[in-house]
Amino acid sequence: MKQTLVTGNEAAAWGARLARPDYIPTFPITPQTECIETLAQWGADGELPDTYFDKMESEHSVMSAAVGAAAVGARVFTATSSQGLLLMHEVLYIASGMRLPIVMATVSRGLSAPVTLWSDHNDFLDQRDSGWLMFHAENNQEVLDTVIQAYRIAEDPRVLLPVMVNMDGYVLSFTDEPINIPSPEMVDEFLPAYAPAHTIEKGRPITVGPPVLEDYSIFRAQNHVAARNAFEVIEETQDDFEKIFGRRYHMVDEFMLDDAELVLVTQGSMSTTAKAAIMEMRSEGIKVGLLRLRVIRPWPAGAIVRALKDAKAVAVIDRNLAPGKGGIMFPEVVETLYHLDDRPLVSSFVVGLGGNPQTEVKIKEITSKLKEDLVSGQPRVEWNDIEEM
Amino acid sequence: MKQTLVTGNEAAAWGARLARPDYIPTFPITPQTECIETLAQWGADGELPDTYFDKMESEHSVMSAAVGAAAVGARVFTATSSQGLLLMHEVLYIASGMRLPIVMATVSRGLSAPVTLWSDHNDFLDQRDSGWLMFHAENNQEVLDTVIQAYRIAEDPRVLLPVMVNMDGYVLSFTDEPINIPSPEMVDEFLPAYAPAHTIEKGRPITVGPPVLEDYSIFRAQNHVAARNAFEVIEETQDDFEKIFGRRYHMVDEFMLDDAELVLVTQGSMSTTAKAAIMEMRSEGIKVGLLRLRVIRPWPAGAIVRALKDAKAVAVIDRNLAPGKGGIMFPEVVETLYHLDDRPLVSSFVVGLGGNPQTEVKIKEITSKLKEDLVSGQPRVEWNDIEEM
Amino acid sequence: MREEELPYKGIEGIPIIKEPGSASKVNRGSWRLVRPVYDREKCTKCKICFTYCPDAAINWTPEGPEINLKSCKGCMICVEECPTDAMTEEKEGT
Amino acid sequence: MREEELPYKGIEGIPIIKEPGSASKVNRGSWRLVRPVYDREKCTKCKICFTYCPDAAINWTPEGPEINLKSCKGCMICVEECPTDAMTEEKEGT
Amino acid sequence: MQEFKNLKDLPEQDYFTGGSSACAGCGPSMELKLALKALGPDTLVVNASGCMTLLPLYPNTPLKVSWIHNAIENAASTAAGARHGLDMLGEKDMNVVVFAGDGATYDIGFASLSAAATKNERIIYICYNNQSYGNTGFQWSTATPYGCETKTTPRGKDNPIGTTDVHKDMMKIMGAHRVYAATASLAYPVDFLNKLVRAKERGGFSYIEILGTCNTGWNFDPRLTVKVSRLAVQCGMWPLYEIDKGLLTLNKDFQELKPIDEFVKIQGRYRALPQEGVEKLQALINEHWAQLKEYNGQRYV
Amino acid sequence: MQEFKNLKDLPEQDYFTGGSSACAGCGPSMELKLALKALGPDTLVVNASGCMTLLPLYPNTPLKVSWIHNAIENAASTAAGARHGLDMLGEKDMNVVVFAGDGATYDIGFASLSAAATKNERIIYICYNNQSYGNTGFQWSTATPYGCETKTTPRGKDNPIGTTDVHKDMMKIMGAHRVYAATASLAYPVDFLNKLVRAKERGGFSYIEILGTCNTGWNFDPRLTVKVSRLAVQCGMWPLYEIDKGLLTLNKDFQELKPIDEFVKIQGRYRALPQEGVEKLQALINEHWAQLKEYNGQRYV
Amino acid sequence: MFKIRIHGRGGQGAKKAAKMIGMAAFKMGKQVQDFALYGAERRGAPVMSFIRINDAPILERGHIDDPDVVLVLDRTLLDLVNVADGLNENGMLLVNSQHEPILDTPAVVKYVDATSIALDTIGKPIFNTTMLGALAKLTHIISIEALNWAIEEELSHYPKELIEANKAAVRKCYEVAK
Amino acid sequence: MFKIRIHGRGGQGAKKAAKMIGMAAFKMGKQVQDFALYGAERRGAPVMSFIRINDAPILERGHIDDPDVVLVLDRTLLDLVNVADGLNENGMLLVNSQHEPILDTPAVVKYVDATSIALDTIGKPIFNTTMLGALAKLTHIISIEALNWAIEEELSHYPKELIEANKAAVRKCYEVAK
Ligand SMILES: Cc1ncc(C[n+]2csc(CCOP(=O)(O)OP(=O)(O)O)c2C)c(N)n1
Ligand SMILES: Cc1ncc(C[n+]2csc(CCOP(=O)(O)OP(=O)(O)O)c2C)c(N)n1
Ligand code: SF4
Ligand code: SF4
Ligand code: SF4
Ligand code: SF4
Ligand code: SF4
Ligand code: SF4
Ligand SMILES: [Mg+2]
Ligand SMILES: [Mg+2]
Repeated sequence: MKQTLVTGNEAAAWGARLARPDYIPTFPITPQTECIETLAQWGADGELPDTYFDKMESEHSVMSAAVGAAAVGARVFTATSSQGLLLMHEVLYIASGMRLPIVMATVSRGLSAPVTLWSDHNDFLDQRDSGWLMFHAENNQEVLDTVIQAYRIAEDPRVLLPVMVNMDGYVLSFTDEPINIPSPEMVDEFLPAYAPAHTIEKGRPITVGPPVLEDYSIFRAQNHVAARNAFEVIEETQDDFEKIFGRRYHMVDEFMLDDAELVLVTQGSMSTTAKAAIMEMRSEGIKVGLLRLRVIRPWPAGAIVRALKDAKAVAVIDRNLAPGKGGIMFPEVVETLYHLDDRPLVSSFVVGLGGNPQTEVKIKEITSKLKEDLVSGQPRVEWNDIEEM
Repeated sequence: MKQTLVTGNEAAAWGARLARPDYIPTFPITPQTECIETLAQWGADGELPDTYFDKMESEHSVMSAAVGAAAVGARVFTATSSQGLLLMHEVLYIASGMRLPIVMATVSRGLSAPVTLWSDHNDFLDQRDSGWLMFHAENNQEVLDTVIQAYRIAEDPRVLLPVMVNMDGYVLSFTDEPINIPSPEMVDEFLPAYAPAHTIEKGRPITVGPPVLEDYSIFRAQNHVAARNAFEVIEETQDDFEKIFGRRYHMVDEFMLDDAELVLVTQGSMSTTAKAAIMEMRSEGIKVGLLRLRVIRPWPAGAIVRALKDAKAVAVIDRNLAPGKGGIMFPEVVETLYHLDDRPLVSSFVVGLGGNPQTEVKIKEITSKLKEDLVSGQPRVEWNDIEEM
Repeated sequence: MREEELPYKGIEGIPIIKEPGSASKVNRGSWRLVRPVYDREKCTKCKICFTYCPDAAINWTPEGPEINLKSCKGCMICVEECPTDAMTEEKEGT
Repeated sequence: MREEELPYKGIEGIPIIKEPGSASKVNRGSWRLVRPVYDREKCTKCKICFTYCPDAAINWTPEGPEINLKSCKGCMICVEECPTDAMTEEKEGT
Repeated sequence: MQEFKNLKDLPEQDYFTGGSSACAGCGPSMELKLALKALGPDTLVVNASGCMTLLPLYPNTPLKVSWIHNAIENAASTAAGARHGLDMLGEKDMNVVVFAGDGATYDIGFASLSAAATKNERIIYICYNNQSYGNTGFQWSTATPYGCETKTTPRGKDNPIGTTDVHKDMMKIMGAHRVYAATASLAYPVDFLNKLVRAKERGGFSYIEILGTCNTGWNFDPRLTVKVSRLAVQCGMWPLYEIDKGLLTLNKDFQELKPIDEFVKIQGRYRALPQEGVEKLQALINEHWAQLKEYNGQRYV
Repeated sequence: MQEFKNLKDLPEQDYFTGGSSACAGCGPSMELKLALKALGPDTLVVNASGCMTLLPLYPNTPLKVSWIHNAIENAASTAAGARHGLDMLGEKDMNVVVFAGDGATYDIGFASLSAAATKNERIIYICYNNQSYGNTGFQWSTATPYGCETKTTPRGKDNPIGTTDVHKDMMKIMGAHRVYAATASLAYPVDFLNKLVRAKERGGFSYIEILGTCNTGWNFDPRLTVKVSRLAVQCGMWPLYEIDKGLLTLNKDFQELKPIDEFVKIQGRYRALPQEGVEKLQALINEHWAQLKEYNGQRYV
Repeated sequence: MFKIRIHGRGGQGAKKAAKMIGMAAFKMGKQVQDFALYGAERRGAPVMSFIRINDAPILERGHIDDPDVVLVLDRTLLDLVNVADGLNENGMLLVNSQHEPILDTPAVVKYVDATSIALDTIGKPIFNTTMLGALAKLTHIISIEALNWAIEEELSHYPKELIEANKAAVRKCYEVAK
Repeated sequence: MFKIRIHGRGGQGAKKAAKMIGMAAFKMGKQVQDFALYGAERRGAPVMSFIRINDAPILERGHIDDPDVVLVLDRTLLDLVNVADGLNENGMLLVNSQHEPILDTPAVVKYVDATSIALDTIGKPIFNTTMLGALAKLTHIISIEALNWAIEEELSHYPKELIEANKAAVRKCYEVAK
């Protein structure tokens, strides 16, 4: 295991390299491009002997080619971001509907119009109906680890679904952090060679992607059941992962929740800052904790209920927006708590759109607003970054 | 006012014709195609003298051309469905981000893979983060009326957002129903000529769609505020509409809710069948009512709370699925009720994927299951169409 | 079915078709309003009908063409193209 | 800001730019490490520098070129292309 | 692989069965059947959404080769991915063949096609051109010829012609991509199959466009499918030629073309086309034919 | 509108100011500035995402004409919509001009471009070709020439050449669309502006491709932008020609081309290209040049 | 509510027939709904269309499983499709046929040779409209006048002679049906 | 936690410098984080990069508003950018300059002529690495050995001579800094 300073983009590239994919179709887009550039350089240097690195003419074609390759039985990796993710949107549903275990790193960036290059989570969360499994990493180590885990989970016969591994643009994608880069041998031990459920080969003709009539809802239900099977597979994967690498991840990441009255629900890299703020607030005697949503699909309702059931007030911090509605994760978290007898008050905080930085100060602000809400008994919807407009 | 037997597709075409758009870019897709064919025939017959009917090479280009035309100040109509809607997905965000009051009829059809031609609501609901206003019609009259209303709402200076008007494929799109086709004069009275907020013309150069840095979140917030302004505008629009046409629509459609203990929450054409079933069940003494979600964006939380606050149990009937999560509207409805002191039990029913018909029998089944839940105090998640698999 | 009861069907739950040519079992003869009738006497075994049948409803045998009426949709291309009138048209039903 | 307090800004809330050429106010001279210096004596008013300045930092006047140092990024194209050495290079700052 | 000499020489084995839900007398179905004779069992067909997508209908398929349907706009990139996947998995001998309609090819999928051709991916791309969006019920595509009526270019009081645009010259455009490009017709199956053989031998990307004679959309009696196809060639509406590295070969020459009227009058889609329309159509054909004759054997593009 | 005779004859008015965030010495910026001289104030520029998208940066813009940026893949269809919108609103005299990079044009937006050209929409499409995805930091596009290094075609132990593909022959492909197609260079501004004048006069769709000399991506001193551009023409790497209805006119002929080495050696993107690579590049250029010479004044496509 | 199901084959105009019934009933002041099953309307393929007719607004949607009347446009379908499905003893099955069809159904079975009438009257086998004459006569759910109006509306793009011929065929069929 | 902010211009390698500091500190067993602001790194445009160095894992993210040390790679920036922003009296400002910069800041101001050293030693104005010698000397947050290692790693794709020249320049700068 090698400790190195790498960016989130490089961490994703390392994850891919160690998984030895057969095929990597690519298209550049900020802030993801560095990931595929890293792979391209490795390819030119002969470091990816088992992989065909392909340059496509659009992200739509990237995902189309990924589907083509995965359908014949190849292990596939790709990466994209923002407009690119939206451009391939249609094909994402096809990849999952065909149950192809493609792994894709996504690097979150706000959506046009207007154009921004900075990060929020709208692009990633826009895919939450697509049938893909969705992981959101907090730091570069988790990016690499999750890419490797993603193949195990995706290719498990109980699952057979594509997986997205998200990292925040800039804050992770362009930030160097020291991480462990596992040895190829250890990864080979953890991640077996891909044994596809079906392949296209000589002598065994099959048809992939036919239209269906009455059976449509059955296939959709199977996509759903497969995604729910992932709960079990994700847990098992952690066991093996921990055995080999000594690290472990969870469906949700719980931080100082034990006696927490106030809980912040976060996603992605801002969780790190929030943890720092929480440690400080704890030292001031504030009983605050954090729940980070690591797995978005399948939706870990059980884990969330367990983590939040004793909280008095919860702040769902959404770095995203559904205009005309509000923060996207808010309804899902709230719904999950709905039938609790003693449910917490839940306030909604919309923050960090288009890269607005989430500092410790802002996290503390949110916490004290949540405390106010607890006192007043009135939940709020707060645009926490906007002070005047 | 002319009473005629028309399909949902023709009703949408009539709505468009009466709104006199400047530009209609099109691409065929089942079950929408009949709508644009109707417009094409009218064009060839000289019935659309003020309109340029355009044939594009993809839905992505349809929406791109719509943005181009709307950005210069033209009134634009188009229609699509399913894969076409997903293919233009990226550009939908751009249309709303640019605040262009385009009106689009969508004809719901299930998504690939596997391919189906039949209807469910996944395609339409997939757009719920896109910044568009979203209406879902129950019948052909409502389709026509809503298209006309959509222009009023979209073009209001308080709103300036694009609007989607959805109808269910087949069940509406291909079904003839008798509807009132308003006279052009009446529509002209209701719908003033379009006065765009900005145009592109000689002598007043402007830049549309520039990148932004810090101000990104402000523009996003404005998209949200504009969508919320639509509450007021929609209500006002109904007043005028009723004055001229004698009909009125609401944010949500309430049916036999007054003393209802059990409430079914539905969308689209199945609501009609559900109403029939409810009338029968009422005659058997069952206190059941229905809430139809007509406006999806902006999300009419207030109206929903008002309608459901006295219910004892609610069944959210989702004709859609987010695999790994469940019915899509369920969390939104539940969240809306969360802070009620005396909140109803809410069960989730996933039905009608890929066109599975929703008969009165099935609606009654759902109701009796809901009743069971009320008794047991245990909410359920039920795949109501699937009996064995 | 309650969600928790939905079974997982493994590969059977994936929308692929594993049996090549299974559609040959489908009775498309039901679409036919007219049927081709073969007259071995007149046939020169030129293979024209075999080549042009769009539904592969004509098999080639050492004895010449063999019409599979389950697949034949009655397009009458074989009748139209047969140079020797060895294929002729007949109405289905009455 | 609480959601209910968010104001509606009308057309100001739409991402368009209504002032043409407003970027001319931006000081891109700050990017410059070297600057062009003009010598009227040597100038033949051939318009080459004017044509080729990628940032329109050279205005044309009846007296010849006029460099706008606010827009000039110091690319030195004008210096390179001037046929008479009427444009020369000088280091910015020290 | 040897080229075929005549009809009797064509492989007897079919990798296509009956039982599909395509229309009776469907040209494109026949074309796929024929193509698979030349391509053989070790073939993966990549289909773009269109009429042919309904050949397999779960749980049945008329295909005895492998098949992937992804979407309408991405057959070429799906095929490229499949090609590289197969190559990496050691299945280099499998043919990867696109079978896509004109709408998928000329219009919505053209960026994907052009990129695969530019990169010279080892794919045979067959466009069955029924001159319309057939599956959605016969709407205009950029392959629709002048003067015919479609659902989105109907005749009407203000437009007696129907389609007033001239169709895209796809062969020239693909020829400009430096690949092997050829036209074919179901009425000339030996020529068609030999072009497939050539494409396969040649390696790299090839583009073969076959007139997808469609009795339903064009509105004629299905029995005439072969006749209409042959007439298209004989009238010069669908000349048979190939372009390789820019060089043109006219595969089927005629001293004199049949008048387009013969082709037009037997199809409903041209019904009520006024005389001036027929003349313009004839002029367009003459011009194209003259160019092909002039450049036969020479650099064409 | 009259054609221009020489540099002094060019309009003095600019519709482009300084203050953008483009690199110092940026070729495409200069090209837009020049184009607007010919096009004048009543112009709508439709931009595809790329380097030029950052010219306006809210709340400032260097443009004195109207501008729409939609996305990367849809400039042509956005322009088509804008064109029809303007026409319907009575603004028929506005020019609608696309200004898009090579990635947007050759690759991701090519279906949209091809359709607009096929339909002969009244648009002038200018592709500024910097031979890469510039804005994302110089990755390969199908316009990237053989032998140069990009971030996705880097040199390395297994690949000393960098870009091994030959770029797409876009001019030939657009010529096959029956539109007016021309190349241009910033080093020949009179030629460039006259082509715009011709395009405008001609009506319908025109395609003008200008070498988007990019000191940042190509890695040379920005002062050399004009020199490098001129050298590209003189070496035959970027010949100036036009195709109208298939007819070729070579606008700038040379008795002898300068060796490509002169072009190669002053740019970092060719650094470390082995001699064999330079030779192959020279051969490719020679072949293309010979074809242009041969067909000058004749039907080319 | 009165429910009609039509069985035909792709290309025989089952959809058009449903629309005309709907229009005629609508003209008579009824609430109506009509639609066809899409998806497999290839020429020759068995297809269905549906009409609901009511005094009050129609709240039912979708397929009709319990029709009052079934119209069969092509008698060869009788061997392929269970056309009588869902019909009870109050129902009626009306078949386009030259001779009496023998069917296992509690419903009344009627037949009319609409093809011959159409060929005689219109000169083309336009039996989908023709048959509606028999429907009018045997059910009274639509009147012949309303039917004529529906034909005029629906065929308004066609030559006057064709419209008149259709009307004549419908009348003829009305007369012979029993 | 020790925080460093670097001011430079697009093309001067502020990002690379940050990475090298990070690597050196990392080599010394520290937790580190480094990143550059993207978006406007056109040649000549003012840019920034950032390094955090700590013993414990670093939980802070984003811009550094309260640096301990600010490095200025190009003294012409002093007139354009408030490079001293957020520096307090414990902080240090280190400028690449031939003469002492006069700045309104409570922090200690140091300067070193890294450009000349680089030109002398490497033959090219590679002052971004060169300057790190001064940083090592004046802060001790990174050692010269760790720095050498970082240079070797980061420049491993370049010729050996270049690496050695860089190391020499760093050492020279280390020696002259005070
Ligand atoms: C993105 C998208 N848009 C539209 C459709 C609808 N659609 C399905 S098939 C088809 C027609 C395709 O035409 P063509 O490629 O010529 O094939 P044909 O149907 O003629 O066989 C269309 C438009 C679709 N499936 N996907
Ligand atoms: C759908 C989508 N994919 C990727 C991008 C990222 N992107 C922005 S600009 C650009 C490069 C465009 O290259 P080109 O058209 O040649 O213009 P240049 O940047 O060279 O000026 C890319 C890939 C995007 N904006 N949208
Ligand atoms: S076409 Fe006629 S002659 Fe030829 S093989 Fe067939 S039946 Fe025999
Ligand atoms: S009628 Fe048509 S389908 Fe039947 S055998 Fe002949 S050619 Fe084949
Ligand atoms: S290029 Fe030189 S000579 Fe010509 S106008 Fe400019 S400064 Fe004068
Ligand atoms: S140096 Fe460059 S930007 Fe400055 S005036 Fe000269 S050409 Fe223009
Ligand atoms: S519509 Fe035409 S192409 Fe499509 S299946 Fe029918 S005959 Fe074949
Ligand atoms: S990278 Fe090249 S094209 Fe882009 S702004 Fe800089 S010089 Fe211009
Ligand atoms: Mg077609
Ligand atoms: Mg470019």
